[in-house]
Amino acid sequence: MIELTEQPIDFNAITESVQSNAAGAVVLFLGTVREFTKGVQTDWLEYQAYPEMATASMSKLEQECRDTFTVTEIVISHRIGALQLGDISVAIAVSAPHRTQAFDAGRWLIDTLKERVPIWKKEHFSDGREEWQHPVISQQQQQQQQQQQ
Amino acid sequence: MIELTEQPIDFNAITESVQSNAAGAVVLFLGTVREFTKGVQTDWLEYQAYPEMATASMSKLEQECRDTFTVTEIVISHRIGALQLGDISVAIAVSAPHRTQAFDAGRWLIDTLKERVPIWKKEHFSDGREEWQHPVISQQQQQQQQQQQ
Amino acid sequence: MKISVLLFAAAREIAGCESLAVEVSGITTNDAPTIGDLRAGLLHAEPRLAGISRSLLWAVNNEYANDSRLVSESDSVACFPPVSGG
Amino acid sequence: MKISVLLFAAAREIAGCESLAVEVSGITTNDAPTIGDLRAGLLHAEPRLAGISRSLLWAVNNEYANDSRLVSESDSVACFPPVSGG
Repeated sequence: MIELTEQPIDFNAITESVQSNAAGAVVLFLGTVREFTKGVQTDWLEYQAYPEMATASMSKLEQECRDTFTVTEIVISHRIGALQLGDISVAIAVSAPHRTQAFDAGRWLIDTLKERVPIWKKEHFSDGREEWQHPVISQQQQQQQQQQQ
Repeated sequence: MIELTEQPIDFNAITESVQSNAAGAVVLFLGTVREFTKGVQTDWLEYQAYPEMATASMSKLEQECRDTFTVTEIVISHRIGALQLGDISVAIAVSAPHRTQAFDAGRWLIDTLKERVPIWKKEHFSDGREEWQHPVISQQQQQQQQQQQ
Repeated sequence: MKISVLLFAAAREIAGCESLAVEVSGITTNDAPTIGDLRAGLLHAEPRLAGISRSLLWAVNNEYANDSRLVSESDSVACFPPVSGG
Repeated sequence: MKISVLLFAAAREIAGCESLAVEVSGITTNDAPTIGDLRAGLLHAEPRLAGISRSLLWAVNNEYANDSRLVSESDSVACFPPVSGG
């Protein structure tokens, strides 16, 4: 089951929904809004999605995960809009007969979601600055900075 | 925080207790009572602990985990007594600044708990048989059986 | 041919709008245009995107698309910076 | 010297009790006994444990102990099969 929502993520309901007598293990991952990143203080975060493609992409993730790992149930929920410190931005819950598969699947899902699903995060820092986060642009900038040195 | 309890495990409260503005990731692992193991149907499970050593051992796990991984909060809760299908036998919750550390720590904790903490599981099968589970004995038996073949 | 391009995140912010109508044609009159053609047309329509244009990703009908992908007016086309969800 | 040995899981079930008082002494009269001595003494006190005795683990004061570990009457000693929690 996949979900893109502007409401707070109910990880309790999500976890219960993947529990099953066929499973011996449940792994839940939560991404939460951290206050400090590399010494810079975050005030709040804004998440924007390309909704049609994001839900299509998350559905594909779920299917690819089922094809790759031996899992019982999968839930992927991503929140968009304004998030405060400590809020949950993403929840991924996986149940599986055995724990190795539950851990591997959970990790693959969040790693791959962050690579593929068209959602963007804008940092609103405590000093008033704001900045869209774009991993690859940052890497290019870092490389350019290194070349200039 | 570590806990050995005869009561149902409240994973919701456990997960909330590790959430922190210092953390960007939470990983929750639940071990649950699976109905079928290698085609044999389980009716219920009995967990027995050596309580003093189990709590001492779980406390050492928590400390060793903090020394090895960059984590924010850790909760380890193991249930003992009679457990029915679907019940949670163990919950491990870890929060960390980054997800890699939360996953690595959670996995290390459950793997190491299963190796070290003096708790035993007795299977009560649907066909009336009952059997204490002892991983190493089973391996020896398997080796003996293989040698006999 | 005019193709509407949805914009997201920094691309949306720089352009100041959620989508842009981009004028584009193939190399010859009968050719369908490609994403590569659209990339050039987008910069013509909104020169301020030049600073990030090399890192912009494209999608056609909810799938990532490279520069050689053909597009038509009935496709849903979007353009955005590398993703940063999670 | 008599040392009380706590039993768990299959060891408890086979012995039919939660702990056994095991008579044990060191190699010489002045030597403190070891876990190795206790292992032998336990089998003497409860021969039915012979079937699993090679796989039984020992703990002294809540720490795993090998056969060379010295024990005294004030120690908490336990004996059990490989663990299977989680």
